[in-house]
Amino acid sequence: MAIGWYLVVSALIFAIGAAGVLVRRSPLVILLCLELMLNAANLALVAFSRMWGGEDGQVFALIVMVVAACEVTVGLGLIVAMHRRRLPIDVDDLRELQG
Amino acid sequence: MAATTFGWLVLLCPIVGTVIIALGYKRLPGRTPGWIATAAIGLSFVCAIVMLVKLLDRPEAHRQLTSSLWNYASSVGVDAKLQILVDPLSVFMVLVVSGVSTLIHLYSVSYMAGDRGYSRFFAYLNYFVFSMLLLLLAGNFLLLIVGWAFVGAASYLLISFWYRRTTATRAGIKAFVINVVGDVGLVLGTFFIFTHTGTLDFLKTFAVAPHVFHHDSTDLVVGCLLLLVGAFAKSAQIPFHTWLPDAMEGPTPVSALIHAATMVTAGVYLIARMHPLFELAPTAADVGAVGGCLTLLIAGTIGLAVTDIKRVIAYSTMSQIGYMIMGVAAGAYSGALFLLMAHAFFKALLFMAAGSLISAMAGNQSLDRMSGFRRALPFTFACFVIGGMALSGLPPFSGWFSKDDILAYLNHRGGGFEIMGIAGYIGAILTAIYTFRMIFRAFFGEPCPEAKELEEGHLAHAEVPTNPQTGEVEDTDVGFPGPEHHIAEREWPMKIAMGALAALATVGGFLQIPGVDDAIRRFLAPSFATSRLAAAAPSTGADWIGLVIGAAIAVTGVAVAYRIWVLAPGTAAVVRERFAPLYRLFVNKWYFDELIDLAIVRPVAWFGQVTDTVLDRDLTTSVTTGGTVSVVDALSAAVRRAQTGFLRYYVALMLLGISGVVIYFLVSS
Amino acid sequence: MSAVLFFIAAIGAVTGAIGVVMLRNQFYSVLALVFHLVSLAALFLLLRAEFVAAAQVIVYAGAVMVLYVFVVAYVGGGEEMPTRSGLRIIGPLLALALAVELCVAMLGTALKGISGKGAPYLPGFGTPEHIGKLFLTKYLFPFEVASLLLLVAAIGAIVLARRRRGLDPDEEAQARVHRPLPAWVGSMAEAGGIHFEEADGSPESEPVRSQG
Amino acid sequence: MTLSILIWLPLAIGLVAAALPPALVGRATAIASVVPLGIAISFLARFKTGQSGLQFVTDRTWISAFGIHYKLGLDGLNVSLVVLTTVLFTASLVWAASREWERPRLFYFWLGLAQSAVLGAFCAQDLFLFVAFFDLMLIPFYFLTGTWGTGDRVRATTKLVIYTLVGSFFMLVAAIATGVLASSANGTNLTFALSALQHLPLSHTSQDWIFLCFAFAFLVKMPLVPFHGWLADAYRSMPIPAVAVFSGVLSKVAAYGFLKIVLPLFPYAAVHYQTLMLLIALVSILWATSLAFTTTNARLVVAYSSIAQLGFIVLGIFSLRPQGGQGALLQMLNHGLVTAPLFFIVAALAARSGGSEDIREMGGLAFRAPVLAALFLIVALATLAMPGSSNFVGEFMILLGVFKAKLAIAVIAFLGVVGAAVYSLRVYIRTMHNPLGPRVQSREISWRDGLAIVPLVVVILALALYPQFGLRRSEQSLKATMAPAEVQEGLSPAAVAYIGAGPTAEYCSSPTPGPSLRGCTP
Repeated sequence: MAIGWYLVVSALIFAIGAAGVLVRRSPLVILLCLELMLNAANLALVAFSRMWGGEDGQVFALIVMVVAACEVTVGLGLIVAMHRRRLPIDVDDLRELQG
Repeated sequence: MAATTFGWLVLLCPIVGTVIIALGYKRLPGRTPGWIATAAIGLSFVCAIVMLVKLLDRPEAHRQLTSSLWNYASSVGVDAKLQILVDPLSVFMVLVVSGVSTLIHLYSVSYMAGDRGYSRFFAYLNYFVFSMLLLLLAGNFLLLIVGWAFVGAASYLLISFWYRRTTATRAGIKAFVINVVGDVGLVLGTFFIFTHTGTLDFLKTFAVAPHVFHHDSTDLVVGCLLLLVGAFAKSAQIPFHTWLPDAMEGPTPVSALIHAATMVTAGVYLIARMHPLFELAPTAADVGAVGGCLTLLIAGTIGLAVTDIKRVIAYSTMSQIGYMIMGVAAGAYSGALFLLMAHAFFKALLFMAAGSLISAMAGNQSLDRMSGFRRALPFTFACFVIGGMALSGLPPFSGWFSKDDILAYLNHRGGGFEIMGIAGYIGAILTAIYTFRMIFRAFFGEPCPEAKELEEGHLAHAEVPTNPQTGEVEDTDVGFPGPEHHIAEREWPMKIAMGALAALATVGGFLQIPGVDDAIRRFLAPSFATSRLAAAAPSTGADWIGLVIGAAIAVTGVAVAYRIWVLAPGTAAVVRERFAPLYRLFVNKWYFDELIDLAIVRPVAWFGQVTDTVLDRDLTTSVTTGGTVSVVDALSAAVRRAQTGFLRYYVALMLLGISGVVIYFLVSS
Repeated sequence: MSAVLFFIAAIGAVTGAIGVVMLRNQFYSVLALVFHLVSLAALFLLLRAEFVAAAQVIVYAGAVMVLYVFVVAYVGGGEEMPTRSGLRIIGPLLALALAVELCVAMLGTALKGISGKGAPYLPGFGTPEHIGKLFLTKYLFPFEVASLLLLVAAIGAIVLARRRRGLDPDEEAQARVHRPLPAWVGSMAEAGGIHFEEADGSPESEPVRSQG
Repeated sequence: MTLSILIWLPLAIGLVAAALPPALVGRATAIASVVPLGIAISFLARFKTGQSGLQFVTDRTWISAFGIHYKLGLDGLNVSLVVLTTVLFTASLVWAASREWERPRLFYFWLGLAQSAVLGAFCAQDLFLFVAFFDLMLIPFYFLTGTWGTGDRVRATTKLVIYTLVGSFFMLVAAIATGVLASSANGTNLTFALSALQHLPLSHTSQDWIFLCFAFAFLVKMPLVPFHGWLADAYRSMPIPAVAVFSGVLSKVAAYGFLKIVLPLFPYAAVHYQTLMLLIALVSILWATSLAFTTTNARLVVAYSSIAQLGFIVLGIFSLRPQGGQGALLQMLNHGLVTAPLFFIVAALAARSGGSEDIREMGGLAFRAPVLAALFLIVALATLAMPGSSNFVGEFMILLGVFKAKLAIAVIAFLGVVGAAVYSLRVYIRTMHNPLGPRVQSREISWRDGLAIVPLVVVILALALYPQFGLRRSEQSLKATMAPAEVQEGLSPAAVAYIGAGPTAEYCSSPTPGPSLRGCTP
């Protein structure tokens, strides 16, 4: 299969993830959608790595995974903390950054 | 050691005294500060005598010495060093100042003994003497201005010495501000001269001046007029005189030292020092002479009307300095400086005697309350009479020789100066009348209760101390009027000081008897060697004619006073009724205070108010600053509105941005 | 064969992704993501990235997703309210636009390699050995930084989710609202926002207390 | 020992002290601040008088793409100001250390940052570096005022920060324009080094607008009328140590900027706008003086007197005569030295009159506090530039310069001298003298406060005896910095020599600098 197809899939997944971030209100699902977008990027990285025959892209993909894992940990920690404090778990209700 | 070394020592002694007293204010017991201060000034006087001897050792042509310690401000064309000038003029003045100061310090040791601010008083007083000596010894314009301002500051501090009195603090600030006006005149005058001569050094300036200024050139005349502003402000000449009567709020020794004997004569010294410039700018000199002449007349008339004994003497000081200024501006340098010396003696004496009198009255200064102190205070009475006779110019006291020397010179010079001479004689009559008015009212007649008590050996004390000006109850925390007060009859330091001054006032005139010794003129001659006017002195015969006329006038004045206040005591009231408007003019001091208030103080206050409210609060704060801030505020509010706090909006905006960037690249490729 | 596998995996990945976004129940969303991740791992394998694929399955689909499941279970994945705002329509449109743009970009690209099957395959490409060597030689620094990041994240998560002892949730919420700082401390926002001294009428104290 | 150490040491001290227990931070910082003071004095001691060039230069490329250098150096203009900065910061820290502050670590950290920024601004020899430090100065004061201020501190801080930032914005634009225009017009590489820019003349029109931008920024910072709207609120709100250094040195940075940057780089515009600047300065003097007459807040009197003093300084600078410039430099030193103790004294007065800074509630304080009264008197007399103080020498030379340039303006400016006497003494009398105020408790100054005030007063007295201290080192640098404007004005043919010589050339110092200013060819 041509590399271009992989990239198309990556673009589609990225767009779907982005749409998810836009329409969903639960921070948990938004985190999931972020995962989608990160994975789309990973796919593109790996595809390019295949294209050039270098393994650097894969290394990058792995590091992206590490970052994603960290993000998940902290994000989920936040959600748990919010739940403990009985704050609404809804991004539209969390508006303290309002100017 | 050279004469200049002693010049520096003359300056060093009083400042060391100040520092010792100031730092030891907590530890020095009893009258120690007073003795330290007196010793410091006494040492200074001794050094001054040594300086004189050293100077006299030198040939006449080499009696102008300078010495500098270090560069004071010497950069980009300004060449001020810490430099003193020792010449006969400054030595003469230093001797007078340090000598009289020593005696007045001695007097104060007792007079101020009951005051809680004893240390402070002597620290200030020593500082004043230092400043005055600095003024006299200064070798360039900058140091002269420094000394000039220092004496002003010392005068301020001592006028408001009893600082809980609002009248005292008000008088202090008034004196200071008018003196600052004088400083400004001096500085501006210096600028006018400096821009042409390019040097601040006195001797260099005088050497260069004839080459860079042509006769009566505008800049020089303006410069000299501005110097005159300085001189007039310091010497309380019209129209800068209003501070001097108010300055009598200070303790009496201060009035004697600063506001009679030394500081107020600085203007005379200034004109004498600057005589090469004034002789090049005769217009300015003439203005000075006229100013002095007006002052001596106006002050004399006011002296006739006021009843506060210290203020009468103050107006008399103004009037006498008027004589000096008139003389020194017209060219009678030695006469004016001679009067300066004699005046220092007899005016200090008068103030001291008045101080003794005021102490006997428990702080009251009104002539209306005093009478018949002749028997109660015999020593004070004797001193007062000697001082009064010297002031009135009765022969053979010092005032007679000196004042009439000036008037003889004026008449000799002729022209407009002759009119001034005649005005001087009118002033002399007034002087004799108001002087003996004081003597007759305070010492003659029926003894007042305080005098009676004193005759029985009790010194009067006020039950509740009140401010004689306003009648407010005094705050005695700061020492005034103190738990005790002292009169000359019971305190030997006061007695010695007054006795010495009385002797000097009596014999001081013999220093310069026309045709006999002429000591002062000959001593000062090197300082005025280049002067055209000093050389044109009247002949000995003319001098003696002037002296005889002066004596006659003084005797007439005394006789008039005797007629009015002793022979027919009601006369004064009758005269007052007859010339009511004139009397009101005199007693209100020719309305100078009111005029200044109307012309300067109120407009300034009004301007301040307007600046504060309209210009500052409305215009600047709200329009310029407020405007800028609100523009920024509005912009930031617009940006802030975009910050909705909805996370997903931010994401949407981000995506929009990414799409935009991608489109841009797609289109551009 | 690879084309078939690719289509199966690609359709699986896209379907999983759509599932994550569309499913109402958060628990199902997580499961959809697991499905998506596994499909993606297959795509990685097709791209000869063995190690990445393995890590994807083990670390991602295995460990991380378990964490998600726990949290969903703890928080109680209730139904969320549908979005009312215009983003419900604009959001997908924006995403679509982005996808189209990206596809257009790929179609119009000048990169030749995109239409090819990639570089010739060398034995050992994408094996753990190669990747490990890269990590310990060329990418040692990013590797160490990534480790540090993981550590920090782990500690951060513990701190965030820790139960504060002594404070009942209610009490804590109360304290958060009703404990304004004194007037002279705190940031400007606090000073601007809370004017408690006016509220209870106590005079504002002097900030600087002289000792002398 | 390079200048970098001097500049960054205060920040380092602030950071290190933050690790200490809160109770010790203040004292530790105050003691440690003696080190930068000592370093600054050692620079002063090693400074070679009689040269106009830079000394102790540090020059590294910072951002090579834009030709921006990290270039520091001392010359006659800034050497004494650097010492002044360290002196005032040490005094302020000593004063602050005897008091308790909320969040002391942050407080002292911000003060340390402020000192670093001010020192950097004084030492910077690269236009861009100067702008960076100039803006950095604002940040600590934003927090110092906002967090530890009194009264309506939020409003005051907002006003201060926004207004001065707008000024800084103009300066940034002007600075970039200077570098870009100068190098493109002369076909050289982009550079911001002041020494290089001096030899790249700008066209008259660009000089004009760039001058106005710089002038706006500096006048806001000083501030002068009519840009002083932020001053009253900010000075009233700032904590005392902050306001002491703000008024003492930050305003001087702006005045120094005029001398260091504006006059040599934009000589045409300086001459073109000379009258305007003189008038602004003159109006400031009169305006601030009359405000100081009427206000009853002791701290505001000091604040307004600062405006008037800065008016004099600008007057001296824009007289475009060396006398005026020398006077202005000396006056910067003097004003810094008097204004800081004045603020400390105002705080002491307020502590003795029930916390109020209103002079109507004070009075009669001198009785049990003779030392405090004496210190106040000395400082007040120095403030009103009584002859005998170094301030007087400064004012004398400023007015002499203006007198030579514009006689009428000098004559009117003298009103400010008289006014200064009135308002200074008014405050002194109404606090120290007069009948006792209602809530006044007269007590002697504490030795801790004395530790901050007395050394400053000693320095004031020492300078009064030897004002040449402030004039000696700066003479050659000042002549060099004034020379372009003088030539522009067609005044002094001798000044041409200063321009002809390169920036590194040494100028022989004439032993007797008379009015005939002899330039010497290298």
